[in-house]
Amino acid sequence: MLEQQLVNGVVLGATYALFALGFTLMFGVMGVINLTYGVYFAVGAFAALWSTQALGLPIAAALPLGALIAGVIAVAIDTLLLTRLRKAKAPELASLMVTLGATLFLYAGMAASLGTEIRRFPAAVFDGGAYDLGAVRIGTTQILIFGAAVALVVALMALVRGSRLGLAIRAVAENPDAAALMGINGGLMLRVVSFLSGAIGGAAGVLVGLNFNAIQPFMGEHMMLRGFAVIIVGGLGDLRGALAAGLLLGFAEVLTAAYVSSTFKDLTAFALLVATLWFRPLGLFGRAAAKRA
Amino acid sequence: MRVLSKLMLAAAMLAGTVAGANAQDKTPVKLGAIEILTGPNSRYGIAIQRGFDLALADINKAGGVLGGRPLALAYEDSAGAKEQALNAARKLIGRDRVPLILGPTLSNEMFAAGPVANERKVPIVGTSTTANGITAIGPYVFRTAMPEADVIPVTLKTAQSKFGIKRVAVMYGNDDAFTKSAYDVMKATLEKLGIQVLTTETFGSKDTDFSAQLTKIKGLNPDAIVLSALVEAASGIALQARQLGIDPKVFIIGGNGLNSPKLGEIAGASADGTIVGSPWFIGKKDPANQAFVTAFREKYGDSPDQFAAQAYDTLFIVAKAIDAAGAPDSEKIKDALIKVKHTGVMGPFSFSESRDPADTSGVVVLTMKGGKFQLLE
Amino acid sequence: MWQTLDDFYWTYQSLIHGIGVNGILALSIYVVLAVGQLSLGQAAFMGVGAYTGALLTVKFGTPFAVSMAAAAAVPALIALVVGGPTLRLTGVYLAIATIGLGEITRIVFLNWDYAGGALGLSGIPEKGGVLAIYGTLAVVLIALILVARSRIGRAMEAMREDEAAAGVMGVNLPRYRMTALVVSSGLAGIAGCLSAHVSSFIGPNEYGFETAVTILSYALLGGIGSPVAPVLGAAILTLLPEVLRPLADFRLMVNGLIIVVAVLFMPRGILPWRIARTG
Amino acid sequence: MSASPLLAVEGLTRRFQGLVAVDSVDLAVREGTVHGLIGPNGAGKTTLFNMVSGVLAPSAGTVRLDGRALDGLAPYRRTALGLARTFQNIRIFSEMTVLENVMTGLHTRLSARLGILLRSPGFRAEERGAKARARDLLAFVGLSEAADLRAGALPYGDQRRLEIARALACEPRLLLLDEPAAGMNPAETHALLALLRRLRDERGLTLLLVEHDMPLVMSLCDRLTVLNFGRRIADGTPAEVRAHPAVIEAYLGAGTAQAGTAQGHPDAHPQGAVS
Repeated sequence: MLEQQLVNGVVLGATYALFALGFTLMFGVMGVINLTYGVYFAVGAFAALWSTQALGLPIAAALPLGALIAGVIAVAIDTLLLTRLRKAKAPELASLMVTLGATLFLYAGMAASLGTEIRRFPAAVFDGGAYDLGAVRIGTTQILIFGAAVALVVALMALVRGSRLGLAIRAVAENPDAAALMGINGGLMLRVVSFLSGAIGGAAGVLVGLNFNAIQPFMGEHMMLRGFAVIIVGGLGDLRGALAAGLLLGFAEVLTAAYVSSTFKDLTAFALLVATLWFRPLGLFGRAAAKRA
Repeated sequence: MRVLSKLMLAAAMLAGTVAGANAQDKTPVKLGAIEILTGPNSRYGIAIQRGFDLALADINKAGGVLGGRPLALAYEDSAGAKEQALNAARKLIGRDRVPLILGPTLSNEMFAAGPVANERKVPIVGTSTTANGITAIGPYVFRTAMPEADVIPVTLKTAQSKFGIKRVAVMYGNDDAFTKSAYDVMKATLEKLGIQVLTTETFGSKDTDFSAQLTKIKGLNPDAIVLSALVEAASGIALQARQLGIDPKVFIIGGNGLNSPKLGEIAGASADGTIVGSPWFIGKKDPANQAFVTAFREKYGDSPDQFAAQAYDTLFIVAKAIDAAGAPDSEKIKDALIKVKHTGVMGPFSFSESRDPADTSGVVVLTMKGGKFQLLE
Repeated sequence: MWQTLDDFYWTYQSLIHGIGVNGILALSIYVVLAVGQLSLGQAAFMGVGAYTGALLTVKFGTPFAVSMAAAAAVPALIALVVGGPTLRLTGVYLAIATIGLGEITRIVFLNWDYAGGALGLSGIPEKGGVLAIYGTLAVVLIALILVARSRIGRAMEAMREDEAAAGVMGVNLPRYRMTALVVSSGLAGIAGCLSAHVSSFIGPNEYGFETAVTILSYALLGGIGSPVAPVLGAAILTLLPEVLRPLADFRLMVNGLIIVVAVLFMPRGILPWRIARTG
Repeated sequence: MSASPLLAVEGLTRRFQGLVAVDSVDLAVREGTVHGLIGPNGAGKTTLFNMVSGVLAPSAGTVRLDGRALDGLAPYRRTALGLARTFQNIRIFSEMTVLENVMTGLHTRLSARLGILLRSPGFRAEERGAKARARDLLAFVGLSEAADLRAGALPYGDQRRLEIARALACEPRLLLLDEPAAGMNPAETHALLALLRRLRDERGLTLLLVEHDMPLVMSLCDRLTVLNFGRRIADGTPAEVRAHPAVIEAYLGAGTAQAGTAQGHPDAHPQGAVS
């Protein structure tokens, strides 16, 4: 049973990591906690659902399409809401609040137009088979989620650390004014990052929707609370930290439910969050650059 | 002769005035209804609204109430928030002066709005409030919703006698008043029936991952899983249970939250074998029910659920009480309600002393086959 | 005539209570925002106050004044303990820490059977009422106005505008931050206690993240130039759902839109008038 | 002049992620003098200021004010001990009035607590006194007329003077000025020069200033310290420093090789980074 619980933990952790990845990237570069992130999660899932139902696309096409649409919407929202505040060098709280308002608006809009009933991908879209390995049972969607999380972290790390684009993004993250002096198009970089984060959020929504069969407009709202815990535990802006913290949280939740009590499962995330803020406020790897008094 | 004719004339005139009064007074009798019409829980409120509206059309087609006055409903949206339910109740009573209120949708909202209606001696009739203690708020608080305490024992007894279950695992959503209060009933009933509870697991109503709890349950080899959940979580649990390799013979015994066609739509074959108790079943063969289902589908292009059915019956019950009261007067309606007997789409109905449904003979036990509920044979 | 007035008052009683209670909540978030910090834990503090007060009244029959005092003290104490590490934190860290605190509080109430668990606590006797609510609001409002017009008010505004510069001016930043959080949680607790005693029922899910956001939007809409502004914001946002009833589903969208527009185009709120900072 | 310096900086060092912004700098400012700190962009002058005023913690080294070590003291404690500063990019409280800005500087000198809520005579007397002192300071810097204007609405040069008045309200013994003449036109610079002289001569204040305006520095300062790439490269009277070969080298070289943006602004951007 322990082996099965460990598998459960890995898969749950991978969904958290996947979700938190875009969230932490967005924060790392923009310096803004963008609450609309939860919306992209649902947008991705709904877009993919629509494309499988209305266009009859296979999941291999619906997944990137969902990510693409979520990414584009993320860019649009960022441009619409935050450009103005960035230009005015408004305090970070103003950005937080404006994304808060936008989130309420978007959730309500989605609920009004799409309804609040849960939906799932047509069973034919993805063969949710499972493999038995001894006492352990692993579903194909679970393998997909774990693989996607690892692949995305590796790809993002390679992009951020090892490419010219990544260098420019990091420069903008460190100091937008200095980056502008060096001839980097800061606005473009921010749009690139918005797109990437939105697309990751959207892809996470598709995969989580596929695995848990619970697509509805508010699906990101619940995830955001876990997302906060993961990005703090991992260190704000730390991609590798988000992966590690996501997995840690997944394991912690599953093992708590399995061996302590499922009543405390929901408490785990926030206990980890508070413990991190007490003892390792810069996150697991302690490298996040952040303003502290 | 003249005397006689005079008398006859007088009688005719008298009759005329009486009849005339009835014929002329066509002012609608307006009742209030507080339901969740917007927000995440609006699907409940909207189902109820459709049930009411269908009944309203039927009642008014048949001549309304009080000898020809049409019945009307003033809807107020609570959006699922108790403050708004409270404001709506005050508005309906204080400004619109309705003699009776239908709703609100959720038990929590009733706990806020009920005391206000009771204070003003306006009867308030919940059609979907199943939690314990609703009618204990006061003598003006009624409900037509079958409380879980009446339905769940029937379900569990049937499961025991039909399938001989001895050892079960229990799962319930612990952050929701509805699923928690159903769990309380389950726990008490299981104890009474002598069924062994191997483990009790909880989850949050918005959770999507139940693998940890289900893996634990799988290791304990129960005969069945007793589950109190809303349909979203229930669908996820059914799917993941099968995904984790829990034997399909280990079926789910659900509370009222699982009693929704949505369960089959989402969980498909994984939910097969699930049994639930219900105050109503869409496939009941009696003509009244068949007519209701057909009319509902015609009007809304969608199948009714139990909430719509309960709302449909409730409006007829209330209309009968108004007729019996003889006037749209709160006090008289309250006294009449307790005596109403009605046989509707849910079966025979009357109120108990405590203003709860008295008759549980309408409770049916359903089982899911091929993603659809049918009567358990 | 009196009957009509009386009926009018009765009809809108909950709304009148709501405006007062939300006004106090708006002041509680104002105190934090005024020193340039953000708390999303006000709902949790409100919940702790509501439960503390209601439990004392229901289970121990304590006088209302005692319930109120405890409802202020317990959240303030929690803020003091939790504030220890979190107040070394500022900005987004504090905001996220308070979200975590809020969730922990919710989960504790959900699983605390003595306090009714998920079913909540019903049958809370009606106490205090409109007099206590508006009395408290008036006292708190006047106190905050007086504070604003003093060296403390100047220090608070200085912190909000430029924390480092305020520190260099000799403002003890950690202490001001801590005091602001403690006072604000006490106020939220009082508001929770007052509202519990006029609504007869409280449940653990009423004090979640959404409520915290709603409380924040009061101050956002009103502005924080003076303590009067957030109270006005609270009044508007409390009335809004009633006024917008005909908009049905779009109501929530309008709510969100108002926040966006307020922040983008009215960064100082709808009442930009600022209070003088001299006594 | 007293024997021991008012401000003594010993071996002060600050590293930012492997980059040394200030490298074991020694500095001594004598009471009653104007001490200049100069050097090319990115030499570490502002970082040094931030460490002296307590806004930034040093990686190594000590700061002493009148012999007392300030290590680990928060900015507000240093203010109480007699340290005040202005900022490179003006940081007045722009939403407040000019008078309120100066009164904020008086914070540590006021003590009203409960009296605030009771509006006690003691509190009102204290506020009156504070207002009077603030007006005096505004008169001193020549901003009397502007007392009730919104500070953010002042012209640039006046904002600089307001910042100085606000710092003076802290009643410092040592005033740190970070590029006070930056962005000023010649007339404004001239007035500033006169003001700073009066601070020293009339008020006996000790000044440590970072400045790029060489004529101003040369005519005002009693002593100069030169930093380049975080190290002290020269120290002495203006005449001595002007002739120092390393200084000439640094200033000529600075034109071609920008030290870039490596300088760590603690106040630049409150955001994180991706890694």
